[in-house]
Amino acid sequence: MKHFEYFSAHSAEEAVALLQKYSPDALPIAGGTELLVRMKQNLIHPKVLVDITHVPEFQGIALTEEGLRIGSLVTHAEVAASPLVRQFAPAVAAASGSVGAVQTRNLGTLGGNLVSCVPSIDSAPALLVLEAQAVVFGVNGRRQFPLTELFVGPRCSSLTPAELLEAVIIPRHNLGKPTCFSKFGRRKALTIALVNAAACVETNPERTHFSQVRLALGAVAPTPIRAYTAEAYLAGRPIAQEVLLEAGRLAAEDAKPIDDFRASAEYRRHLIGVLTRRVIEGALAGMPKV
Amino acid sequence: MKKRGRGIACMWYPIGFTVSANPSAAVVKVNEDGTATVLTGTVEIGQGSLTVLAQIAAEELGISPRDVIMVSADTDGTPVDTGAIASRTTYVTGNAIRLAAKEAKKILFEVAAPMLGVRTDQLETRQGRIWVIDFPQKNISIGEVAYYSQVKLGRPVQGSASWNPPTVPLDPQTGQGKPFNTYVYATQIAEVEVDTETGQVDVLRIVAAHDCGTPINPMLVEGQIQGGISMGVGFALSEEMVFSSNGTLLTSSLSNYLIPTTVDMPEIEVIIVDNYDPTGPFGAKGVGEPTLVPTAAAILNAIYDAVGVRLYSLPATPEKVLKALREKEAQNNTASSTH
Amino acid sequence: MERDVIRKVPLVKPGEPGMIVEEAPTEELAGYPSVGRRIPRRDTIFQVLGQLKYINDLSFPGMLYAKVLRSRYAHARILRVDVSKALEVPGVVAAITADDIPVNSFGPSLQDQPVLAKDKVRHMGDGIAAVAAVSEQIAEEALEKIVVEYEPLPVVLDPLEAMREDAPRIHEPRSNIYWEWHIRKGDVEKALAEAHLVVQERYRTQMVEHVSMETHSSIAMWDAGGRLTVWCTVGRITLARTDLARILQVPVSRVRVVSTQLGGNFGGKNEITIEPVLAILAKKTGRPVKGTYSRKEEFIASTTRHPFIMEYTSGVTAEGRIIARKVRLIADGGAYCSWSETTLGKATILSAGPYDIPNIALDGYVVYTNKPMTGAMRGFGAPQVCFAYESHMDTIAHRLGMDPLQIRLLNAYDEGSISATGQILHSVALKKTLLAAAERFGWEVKER
Amino acid sequence: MAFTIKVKVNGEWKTADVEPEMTLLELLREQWGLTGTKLGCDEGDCGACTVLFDGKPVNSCLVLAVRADGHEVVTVEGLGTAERPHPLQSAFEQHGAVQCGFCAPGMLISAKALLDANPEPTEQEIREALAGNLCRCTGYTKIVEAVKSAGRAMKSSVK
Repeated sequence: MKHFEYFSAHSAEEAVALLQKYSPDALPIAGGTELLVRMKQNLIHPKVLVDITHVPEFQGIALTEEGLRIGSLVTHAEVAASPLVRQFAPAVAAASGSVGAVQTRNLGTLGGNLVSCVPSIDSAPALLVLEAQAVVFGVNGRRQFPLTELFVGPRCSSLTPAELLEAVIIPRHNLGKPTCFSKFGRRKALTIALVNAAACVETNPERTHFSQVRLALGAVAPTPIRAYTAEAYLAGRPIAQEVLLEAGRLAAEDAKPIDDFRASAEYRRHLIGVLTRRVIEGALAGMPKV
Repeated sequence: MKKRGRGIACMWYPIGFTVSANPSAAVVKVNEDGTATVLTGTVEIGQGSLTVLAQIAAEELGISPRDVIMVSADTDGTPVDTGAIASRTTYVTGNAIRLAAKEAKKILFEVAAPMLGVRTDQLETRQGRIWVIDFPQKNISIGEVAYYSQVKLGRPVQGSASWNPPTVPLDPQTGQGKPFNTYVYATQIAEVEVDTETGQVDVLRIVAAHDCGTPINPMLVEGQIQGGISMGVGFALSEEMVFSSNGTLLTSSLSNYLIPTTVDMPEIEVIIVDNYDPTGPFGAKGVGEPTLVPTAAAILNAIYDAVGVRLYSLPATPEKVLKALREKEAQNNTASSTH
Repeated sequence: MERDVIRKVPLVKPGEPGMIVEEAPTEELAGYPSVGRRIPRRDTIFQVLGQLKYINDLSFPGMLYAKVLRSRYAHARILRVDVSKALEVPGVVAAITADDIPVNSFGPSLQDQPVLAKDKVRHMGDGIAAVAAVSEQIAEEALEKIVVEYEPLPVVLDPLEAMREDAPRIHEPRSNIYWEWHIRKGDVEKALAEAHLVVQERYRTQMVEHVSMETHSSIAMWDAGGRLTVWCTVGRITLARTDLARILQVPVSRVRVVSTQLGGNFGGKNEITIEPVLAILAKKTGRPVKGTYSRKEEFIASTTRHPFIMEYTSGVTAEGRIIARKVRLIADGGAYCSWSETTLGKATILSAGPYDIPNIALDGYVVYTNKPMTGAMRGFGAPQVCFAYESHMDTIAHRLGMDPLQIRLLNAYDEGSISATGQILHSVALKKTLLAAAERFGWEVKER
Repeated sequence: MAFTIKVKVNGEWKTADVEPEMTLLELLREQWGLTGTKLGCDEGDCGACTVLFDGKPVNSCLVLAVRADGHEVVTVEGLGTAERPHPLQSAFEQHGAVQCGFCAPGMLISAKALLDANPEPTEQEIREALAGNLCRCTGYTKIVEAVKSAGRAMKSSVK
C-alpha cells in the first residue's frame, strides 16, 4: 500500500471537518474491507484517510420514534445478530449475514457497504424494500433522504466528499412487515452475488391477494434498484404461480444486467425471475398463519 | 425443482515419471542410542511424506517411527531426489530409504551375530531390539549394537542406496513401451442435487475407493483423498481462469477464482481397498495425484443422471447447466411437435 | 507373492464401516509395526503452535525485497526498457533487466522460457525488469518508474486458432505446435467399421490454478567464497540447483538450494520462478534478497493446468465391449513449455481409460498460446482425460441401455491386462475399487 | 508521520511505531516476529491471516496497525504452548487436520472464536464459522472432525 496520512476522528463534526480540509484527497475509512483492498490493488490512492470508527453518533442500533435506526458503523455481524433487526427487519439481518465470511462481517460496516455503491452489495435490497431513509452528516449539518437516492451509479454515491452516512432508518410503519432476502452466488460462502433480491409483501386479510409488494434487486443494474413495474403489477393481483412468474418477468425488465465473466446478462435476467418469485414466496411463508 | 442423481467414474494413474529417469537416493544412519537418522532430498509439501518415509525406515529397522530423525531438502546435505512430484515419494523415495535401511541393518546383524552367538540369518529386528528368531530370550538392543559397532569396532552403522523405477521408452511411431513401473486405480461415486430453476449443482456425497497398494499411514492417505476431492469439486463446478480478448486474466484473485469453502464440500467417505504391490516399499504405491482425477467426471455423470443433460465442458457452472437444460427442453418440444 | 508386513491395523474391506475413528483417531506413536499406523504428521505440532517457519517467515540482517515488473501486453515486442528512474527512488538498491542475466533461458524440457523477457513478451505474466529495495513497498513503487516501450502483436488465446498455419507465431519461427505424442495398438479403423455402435464426442476443460495457500517465496544470498544459497519454496531442489547454475553460469557445486516445509505445492512449485532474479540482485547488491509472489502473480506468473480439447471416438459391441477407441488431444500449452511435454505424454498414455481395448489410436498435441504457462499440476493431464473418457463411458452405456457400473466392470483392466502402450499390468485393483465404492454408496444396477 | 501504538498481544502489552499504511498483519509478522499468522492473499479472501481482534476473528491484512492501538489481539502463538497446547491444537494434530499447515493458524483462530461462543456447535455451524478460511489440502473433513472433538474435550474439562 502506498503511503497516506491518517487521522482518527472522535466526533462527526471533526470527521467532516477533516474530510473537507483535505478534500479531494481524503477518504473516510471504517471497516476498511473494501477500501483497503482497492488501495492494495492500486486502484485508488487517497493521500489522507479519516478513520471514523470512533465517531459516537454513527454507532448503535436503536428503536426511535421514527423507526429502527442502524448506525452506519454497525458491523454486518452486529446487524445479523441484533435481536431488534431480527425481529423488525429479518431480511436486513439475513442480508448482512450473507456478506463475505465471519471475518469480513466482523470488520465490514453496514454504512461502508452502502456508500461503496457497488451494484452487488448485499445490504441494499432488503433496506430498499423497507423504504429505509439515509441520514447524512455534513459540514452543514444533517440531511435525510430515501436510501434509493444514495445510489447514483457503480461506485458512485450522492454524498459530497465531506459528507458521511450517519445511519439508516427503517420507518416505523414498515417494521415487522413480512420480508425475505435471497442471494445467488457461484459459491456458498465468500461470494459476490450474481443477483440478490428482497421483497416486502402485504396482502389482504384473507391472504388471497397481494395488496402491496415492494421488490428490490442487486447486481443487475448500475445501482441496487426497486423493481417498480413488477411491484405495480402485483398490487391487487391474486396470489398465484402465474402471477409470480409474470412478476419475475417484469422485474427482469426493470433491470439492466450486464454480461461479464461471472455470468451473462441473459442468465442474470433469468435469475431475477427465479429470485423474485422465491423472495415473494419466502415473505409469504414468514407471515403468521391466517 | 431439485433433482438428485448419482455418477460413477474410475481411473488409473501411474506412479513416477513418464519414461525418464527419476531416481531417489537415501542415507540411513543408526545412532548409538538406537535411533536412526534418514537423509533424503525430497521436500515435504504438506502431504506427510517425511512421516511416511520415517515409518518405512522404522519398519525396516524394527524401531519406532518416533525414533527416526528426518533430515531433508538441502542440496548440500541430503542425497539426490527427483522431488515431490508424480506421486512418487512413497514409492520411489520409500524404496530408496528401505534399501538404505537394509544396508544399515546388514551391518547391525553382522555385528550382533557374534555377540549373540548365532548366524546373521537367524536374526530379526523388532521393538528396537535384535532377536534370535524363535529364541526370544536371546536379544540385544539396537543401540547397544550400534554403539559397539561404531565405538569398539570402528564401523558406523550406516547404509546408503538409490532407486529408480525401471521403464522402457516408448517407440516414437507406435508409442509401445513401458512408460511407468506401476499404476494405482480408483473409483469415486458422487451424489448431486441439481436445481432445475437455476442450474445450481450441490454435491451431497462422494464415496471414494482408492488403491494405493499398502497404505503406510491410512490417516494420511484419507487426508490426501479428501483434499484431492475438494480440488476435484472446484475443477468440476467453479474454478476457471477467464481471460479477456487481449489476454488479461479476469479472475486473478481469490474473490473471483472460486475454490471450494467448507460449506461447498460434501460428506466424503473414503475406502482404501486392500492391495499390495511387490515392487513398492512394504507393498505401497502412492496416492497424491489420483485423488482428484475421477471427481469431476463422477459429478458430471451425476448431473446427467439427475437431469439428463451432458455437459461437454468444465466447469459445470449453474449458467451452463441451465443452458443445457433449456436446450434439452427445446429439443423435446420440437420432437414432440413433429411426431 | 508373500507379503512381508504383519498388519496389525485391519484394512477396510469393501462394505465395512469407514476408517474414521471418532475419539482416538491416531495411535500410540511408539507402536509396532510402524507400517499401517495412523500416525500424525511429524511437523503438525509446530504448525498448530505457529512455530513452523515457512520461507516467507525467514529473514536475514540487511535483507532486501525484490519485485518484478510484469508485461502490460499478452503479446508484444519490447522496444526499450529503462530502469534509470526506478534507481533514483530512495531505498532502491538495484534494478535489473534481461541484459543482466548470463543465460536467459530455462525450462524442464525445452529451454524456451526467459528469466526476464528481452525482445518479446508472450503473456502478461512475463517479467521484464526487477528491482531490489529496502522494503516491499518501495520496490513496488519503483516498478512504476520503469519505462517500457512495446509494439503490440496479435494475441492468440485459443489453441485451435494457434494451430492454424497462418496464426501469429509465439516462438517465431517455430510452429505453435511444440510437442506431439502418438500411440497405436491394433487396427482401430477396421474395428470401428465392424462395431455395433460408434460414439463420437468432444470435451473441453478450462485453465485452473493450484492455489497453494502459500505463494512462491525465496531468499537468495551469496557468501564471501562465491557460493550461492537459495532458500525457496521449490519442491524439486535438485532440478532447481541445475537450472540456477546454468542460468548463472556457475558450477552446480557453487549453488546450494534449501527448502523448508512448503505451504502447498500441487505441482505448482516444481520449477524455479523468481530465484534467478533474486540471485542476480543478491550478487549485485551483496545483500540477501527475498522475493514473495503476490496472489495475482500466483495466477499469472506461475504454472497452471492445461486446458484440453479432447475428441473421442469409440466402437462397441452390442454387449458393451469396447473394441476400438480413437482419441485426439489438443492441450493449450500457454506461453512456455514448462512440463507440457510430459503432461501431454501422461495424458495421452492414460487417455483411453483403464479399459481393455484391443484397438487404439491416441494422438496428443500441445500448442503455444499467449496465456500463462501451463505445467505440472496434481493429476498431470489425467483429470482432463478422465473427465472425457468417463463421461464418454456413460454416454456409451446410455446409448446401449446399460448400467454405468456394469459397462465399466465389463471392460475394466484386470491383473495381467495389456495397456495401450503394450505394458502388462500388475497389482491391478480397479474392479475392487469399483465394487467397493458401489457397495458403500448403495449403487443399485438399473437396466434402462 | 509514524504513530506510537500500544497493543495487547497474546496477553502482553506491546508498543510499536507504525506508519499509517502498515497493516496489523505486517506489524505482527515483520515488527514483532509473530510469523505464525500467515499472508495468503493480502486481500481478505483466504483467512490465513485471521487473528482475534477484541475477541472476534478478523483478517489482519485488512486492519490498519494504527487501528489496533489500545485493543487486544490474539494470534496462534497465544493459543497454547508445546507443554500446554490448546485443545484445538491437540485435536488438529491427532485428527490429521493439518497438511501443508499454511491455513492452520487462521483456521485455529476462527475455530477458537466459534468454540468460545458455542462449545457444542453442529457440523453446519462449524462449517459456516470456518467458511472464511480457505484450505487447499484437506477438503476440510478432518478439520471439521477436529473442531467437533476439541469442543467435546473443552466441555468435559470444564465440568
